[in-house]
Amino acid sequence: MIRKITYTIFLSIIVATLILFFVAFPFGKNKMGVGKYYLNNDIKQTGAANVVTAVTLDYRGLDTLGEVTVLFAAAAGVSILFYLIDQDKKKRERQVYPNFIVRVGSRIIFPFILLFGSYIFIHGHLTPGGGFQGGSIIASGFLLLYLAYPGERVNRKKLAVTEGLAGLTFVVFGAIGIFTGAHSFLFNFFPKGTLNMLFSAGILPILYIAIGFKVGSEFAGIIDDMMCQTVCGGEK
Amino acid sequence: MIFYVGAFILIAVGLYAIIIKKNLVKIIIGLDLISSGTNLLIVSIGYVKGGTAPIFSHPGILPQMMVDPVPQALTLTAIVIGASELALAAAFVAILYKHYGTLDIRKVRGLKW
Amino acid sequence: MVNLTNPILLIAVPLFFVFLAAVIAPFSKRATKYLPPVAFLINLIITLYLIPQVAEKGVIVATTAGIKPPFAINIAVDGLGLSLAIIASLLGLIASLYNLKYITEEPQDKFNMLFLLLGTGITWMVITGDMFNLFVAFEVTSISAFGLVGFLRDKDSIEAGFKYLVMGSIGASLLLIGVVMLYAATGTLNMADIAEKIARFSFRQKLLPYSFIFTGLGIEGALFPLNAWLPDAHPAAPSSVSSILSGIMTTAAIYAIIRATVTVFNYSAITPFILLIALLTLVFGETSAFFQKDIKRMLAYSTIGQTGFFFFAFSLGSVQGMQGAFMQILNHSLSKAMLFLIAGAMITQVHSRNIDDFSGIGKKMKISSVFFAIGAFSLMGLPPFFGFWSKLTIIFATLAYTNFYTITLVVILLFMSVIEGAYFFRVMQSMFFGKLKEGTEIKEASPGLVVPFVILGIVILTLAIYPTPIIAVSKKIAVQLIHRAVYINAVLGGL
Amino acid sequence: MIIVSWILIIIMIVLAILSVQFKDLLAAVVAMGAVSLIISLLFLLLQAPDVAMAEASIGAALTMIIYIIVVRKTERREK
Amino acid sequence: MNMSLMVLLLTPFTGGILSYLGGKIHRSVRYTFAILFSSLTLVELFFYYNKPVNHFVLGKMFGSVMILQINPISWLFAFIVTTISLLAIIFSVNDMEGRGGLDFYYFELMVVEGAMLGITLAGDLLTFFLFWEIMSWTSYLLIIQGGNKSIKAGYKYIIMSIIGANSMLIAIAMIYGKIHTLVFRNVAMLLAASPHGFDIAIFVLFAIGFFVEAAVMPLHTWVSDAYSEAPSSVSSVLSGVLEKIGAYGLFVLLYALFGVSLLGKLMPLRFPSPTIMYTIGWFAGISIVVSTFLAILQEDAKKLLAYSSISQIGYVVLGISIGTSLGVAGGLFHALNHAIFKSLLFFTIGAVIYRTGTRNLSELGGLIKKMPVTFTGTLFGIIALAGVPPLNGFVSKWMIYEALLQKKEVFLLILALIGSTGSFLYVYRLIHSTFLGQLPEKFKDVKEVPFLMQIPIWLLSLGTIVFGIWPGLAMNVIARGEKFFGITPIKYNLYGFPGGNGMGSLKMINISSVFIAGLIVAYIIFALGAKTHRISQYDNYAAGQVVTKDTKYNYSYGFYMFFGRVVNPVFKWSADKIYLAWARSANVFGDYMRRIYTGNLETYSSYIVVIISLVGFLILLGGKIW
Repeated sequence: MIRKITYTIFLSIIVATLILFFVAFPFGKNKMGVGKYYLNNDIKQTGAANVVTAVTLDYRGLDTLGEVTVLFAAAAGVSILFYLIDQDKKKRERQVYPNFIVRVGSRIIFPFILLFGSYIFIHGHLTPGGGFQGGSIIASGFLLLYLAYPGERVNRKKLAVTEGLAGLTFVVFGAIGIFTGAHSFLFNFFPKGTLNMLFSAGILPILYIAIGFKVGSEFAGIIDDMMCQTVCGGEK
Repeated sequence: MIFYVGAFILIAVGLYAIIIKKNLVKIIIGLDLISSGTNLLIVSIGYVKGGTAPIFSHPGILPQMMVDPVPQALTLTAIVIGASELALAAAFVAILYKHYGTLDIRKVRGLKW
Repeated sequence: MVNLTNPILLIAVPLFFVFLAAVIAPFSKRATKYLPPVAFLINLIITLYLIPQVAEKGVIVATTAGIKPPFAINIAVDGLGLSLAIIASLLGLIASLYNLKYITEEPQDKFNMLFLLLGTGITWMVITGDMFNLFVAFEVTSISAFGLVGFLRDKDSIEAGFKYLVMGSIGASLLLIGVVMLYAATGTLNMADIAEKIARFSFRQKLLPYSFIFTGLGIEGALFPLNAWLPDAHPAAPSSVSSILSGIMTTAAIYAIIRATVTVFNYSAITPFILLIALLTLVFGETSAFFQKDIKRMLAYSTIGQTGFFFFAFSLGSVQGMQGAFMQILNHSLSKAMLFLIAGAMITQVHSRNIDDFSGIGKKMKISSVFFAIGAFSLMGLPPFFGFWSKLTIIFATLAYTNFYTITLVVILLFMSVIEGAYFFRVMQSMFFGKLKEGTEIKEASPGLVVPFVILGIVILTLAIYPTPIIAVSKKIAVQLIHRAVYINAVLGGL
Repeated sequence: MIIVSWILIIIMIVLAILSVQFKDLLAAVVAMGAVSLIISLLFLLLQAPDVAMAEASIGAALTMIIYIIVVRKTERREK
Repeated sequence: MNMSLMVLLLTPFTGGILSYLGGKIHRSVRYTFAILFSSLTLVELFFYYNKPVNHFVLGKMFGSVMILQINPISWLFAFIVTTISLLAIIFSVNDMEGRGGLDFYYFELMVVEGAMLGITLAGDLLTFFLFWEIMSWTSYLLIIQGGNKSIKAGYKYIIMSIIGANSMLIAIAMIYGKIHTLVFRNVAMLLAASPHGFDIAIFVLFAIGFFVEAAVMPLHTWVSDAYSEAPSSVSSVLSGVLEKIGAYGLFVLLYALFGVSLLGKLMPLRFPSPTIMYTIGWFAGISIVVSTFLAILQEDAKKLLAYSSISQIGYVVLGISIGTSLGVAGGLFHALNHAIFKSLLFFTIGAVIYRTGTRNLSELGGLIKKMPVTFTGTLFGIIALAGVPPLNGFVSKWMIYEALLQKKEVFLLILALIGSTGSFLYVYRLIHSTFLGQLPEKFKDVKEVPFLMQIPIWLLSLGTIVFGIWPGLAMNVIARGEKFFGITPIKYNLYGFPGGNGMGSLKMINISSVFIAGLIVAYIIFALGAKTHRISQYDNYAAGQVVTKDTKYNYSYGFYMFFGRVVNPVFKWSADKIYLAWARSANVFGDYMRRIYTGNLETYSSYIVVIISLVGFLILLGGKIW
């Protein structure tokens, strides 16, 4: 009991100091430094309507590359941990067969979910949304399939290949930036096109599509590992 | 100002959960609370009173009226990093349960000194 | 093609190989085994290419997205960063060669990918010039380290992995909060830009973001109260992984702290507080290493001790202190990585990690025990080896102004190095002069394991025989680091 | 805008404390999902649609799934 | 010409490496190389007989230049180092025959020789410390060659010598902190100019390091185990040379760094010589007396010799600390003599052990008939050790007594006299129980040692005679050395000392001629006297009672039991017990420290929160603190 009280006191001190720090930077005040630069010449430099996409992919593209590798590492880590974990077949889960409506309904809805997800990451640079959001929607589409058909498994070979190819496109497009024009990684060498048109903002849509596939396949991979009640090793 | 306070309290509750709670799942929930709190903090730093979303959906929108896009870009990355960290933590908990047969952190003390 | 040596390639090339491994993995698991060595070799070549440029220009700046630094992420490679990148790729190359024979457990393709990611993450952390990018690189390194620590999936490594994960992710969140507070205060994320803009804040206002960043990185950098996960995590990982973890990963986190303290915050006034933490790390690390029965756990504790040692040297604040810290970093990462590889080779023969089972193997495993002795002597700081010069510089730096405190500090330092000598000696004594247990046929480890650490041994010996150029280089690096203006102008110069 | 945000934040804090205190792990997980949902709403208030979508789809959907799978593989009740 | 100092220094190291590689080819190649190279160093040394070279730059490290130099005193100690190691290598050729790992053994022996040479040639503190550390490590490796009990002894030695080396390191760092260069001359200037407390601190720190090596009383505990457990050729190198390096260090400290005039300034209280020198004198005096008493009570031959070398080195330190030119010359000359007769004794006892396999005095006896050469060697050794006129021990002890008398330090003189009379006792004990008395059954077929082991014994006995009768040979080196270091050189001639200014004259030639004449007269009386016929030893002991061959009639166990009963109560507390107690408490402290890693996650994560809240608390109070 004393532990709880002491730690609540410590935590309240931390919260108090944090608030004290942020008093100097009030909530609504315009604290933009670098942000103003991005807002003013986003259209000129990247041609993307959605400034957030421009910042995530173009100005701070390396962060997103790092972020994608983090997700890749997490997927690899999870598949390591779940490798041969449920090898003992005798402990098979009692198979829960969802009723008829879920099985039929999921077969109908799944393509629409894929369509909606791909819409989001294709239009990443125009409307809010992008690779991450579209990819996770696709992953939840796969999830629906797991609920409907608990026995079947996603073909992990194809998932791994899409994952790898998407990552490769991202890195290759970035590396091309080094050899052309301004000798810097992720340089936007494609034509910018006109604002709010689908083929605008240079390589951003291509990168976001790659990220969309990658995030989608990775989260699907993670869920597949997690959900696998039956044999997990072997053919992966 | 309430956004900041809310974010800090979320972080504090997350830390509290990790330190006090004995159950492994509660510890992961604590982790998740800390990363959600941080995400809320990051975005609320970028808010400008009366600003609009930073998207040039139609020509009439002026850059001066927009909210700061940079924190939103950072939060995008932070959310996905938090989610992947969490997935790995969940995998560890599942395996720990398989080895130790319990979710109580006090029993998971094979290594010391 | 001048842009072939663009420092960005240090990140792009290994990532290319990682994703290539992901594509190849479903088809042939064996092929992924050979990708990490190739990637680390290319990295090593690139870093060696960069040396003349850094030597003459001081700091190389490479931009991303073709936009000048403060408005885009940039890579800033200075002397210290480049040498840590060289060490990281060298150790990565040697450990991945070691892996070819050493890793037999099943999901090898995933292991190779994560191993390569670990190496990339460390190189990334060491050369990036942007605070948020440092957080992302820190995250890449930690996540792949969590996965690798739990790779063996037995009772100990899972528990160690989980504790490491919880501590690591709390650290990452604290680092993120710190970076965001810096963003709220200064509006930018570029290190040099923050350094300029944060100068106008008072010491007290700068303290909170600094303490968040310091604690966040300190957890990974094995500082005193925050390093409780390390003695469990490093032994539980496979030996090649723990050689990278101990060798260069904690050093990369300490590098980030040094970068934050010196370049970003310009905090010379904070050093007495850091001095205390570094001293406690040294004391706790060395004394607890003295009582270990498990050889890898002993090496892990000695990593804590050594990290405390060179962090102490840095926190002296003087140029000579930083020079001593750099030389100690160099010495520690090379010899500690070699010691872990040798311990791994010995464990494969002796099938146990208990030091008493190692008695008498000096006669059977001649090469590995001789190189173990070399590594241990160099770590302890015996005269002919490089460790002696680094320890000497650090002691000279501490006693730059002799008063009562510095003498007690030096006495503690020396007493700790005596303890370190004692426990390494105990192992070597039982190894060389102990009686061999009957019935255990031990023969030298297979060449696949022996060749890598022999290469490391040769590097250490060349350092021992001819240390003067390295000492001169470390002096230049220390001067360049302490005078932070060089870094800031180089990055923002092109404004 | 102010009143809505006050209410949402207070609900969020209450839900967070509840999710830590619940004995039944599934209830705690659901409370955690609700917290992420409210955070995604708050992002909307803060004029950040991208992040709201990301938080909703990743934070609320996928993290919840992972939690539920973990609770299903381990125990339901705490202690 | 100045390149050859480097060549001189490198020959032992190259010799070591070559003998190690040679050993891989064939056994004999190994020690031929070793002997060849160590004799080469000896020959090279003679090039520098009286040509002091004082500036050969080795390299530039940390801004201070590393210099090799040679002055007469360092030439003297280099001479001791090379001769004794050469003889030790020759001796160990068949002494170490049985043991394995011999390549490494010869390598270490050569490296130790090289390191000690490096110390004597060092011109600045950095090279001095570098070779000092190498020496202590390689001698540790040499000690533990002697089997598993020697590992514990070696462990104790290395811990104590590290502590000594570290205290020296602190002193060097403090000096470097002040003037950023470590060459002896500038250091001496610094010490002359720096405040009082700084000098004392530097002096004490250096003294700790040298006392450990020179085995002066409080820090001597490692000596008895290390010398007795190590193989005999190693213990002769250790006692013959390692201790002298400690004494050389003390000499350098007192006369090169501080200089007599400066020491006078330090604490010119009412004592005759400066207080620091006086205290060292007393340390030396105590270690002479106590270790002589301990030596008397020993049962094990090598332990006896080990304690006797502690007391003899006490004489050397006493001589150096007197401060007058005669005293310093006496101390240095005694260092040379002690090196000669102590390694002679270790070689002869080593020969006895080589043949009989035991070093327990009570089991030995009557070897005079079986090993005549070793007997004569031991005879010369013990006569020199006890300080009997014709041999070299007498001259140096005489000089030390004379100097003490001149300085009118009566109590130190009394301690020295007790020490030398005590050495009579244990020296007689040594020769009596090994060579005289009844030959036990199991040593019936003991033969003399092979010729190669006899060479060192012959050479060293010759050395005792030569330096005994013609002390002038060593004196001119020592006198030039004293002039080099600014002490007024003593007046000497080939056979001893001319009289003058209150000092008796000493002409060794007439004393030894008188001694020899006496011998001849005694022999004549013995030969011409009544017809003597050989009586077997059994008759005169058993007085006609029928005694079988294997009854043992001369018991040498507890030879000085009566003396022991008097002295033993004093030795209840010994420095060793104190050190062990400290070691144990360090263990407990360390064991307590590691309890912090408790292994449960909450405490780990709570540390994080505690740190952040601590900082937060500081900030909240911030207004007041800053």
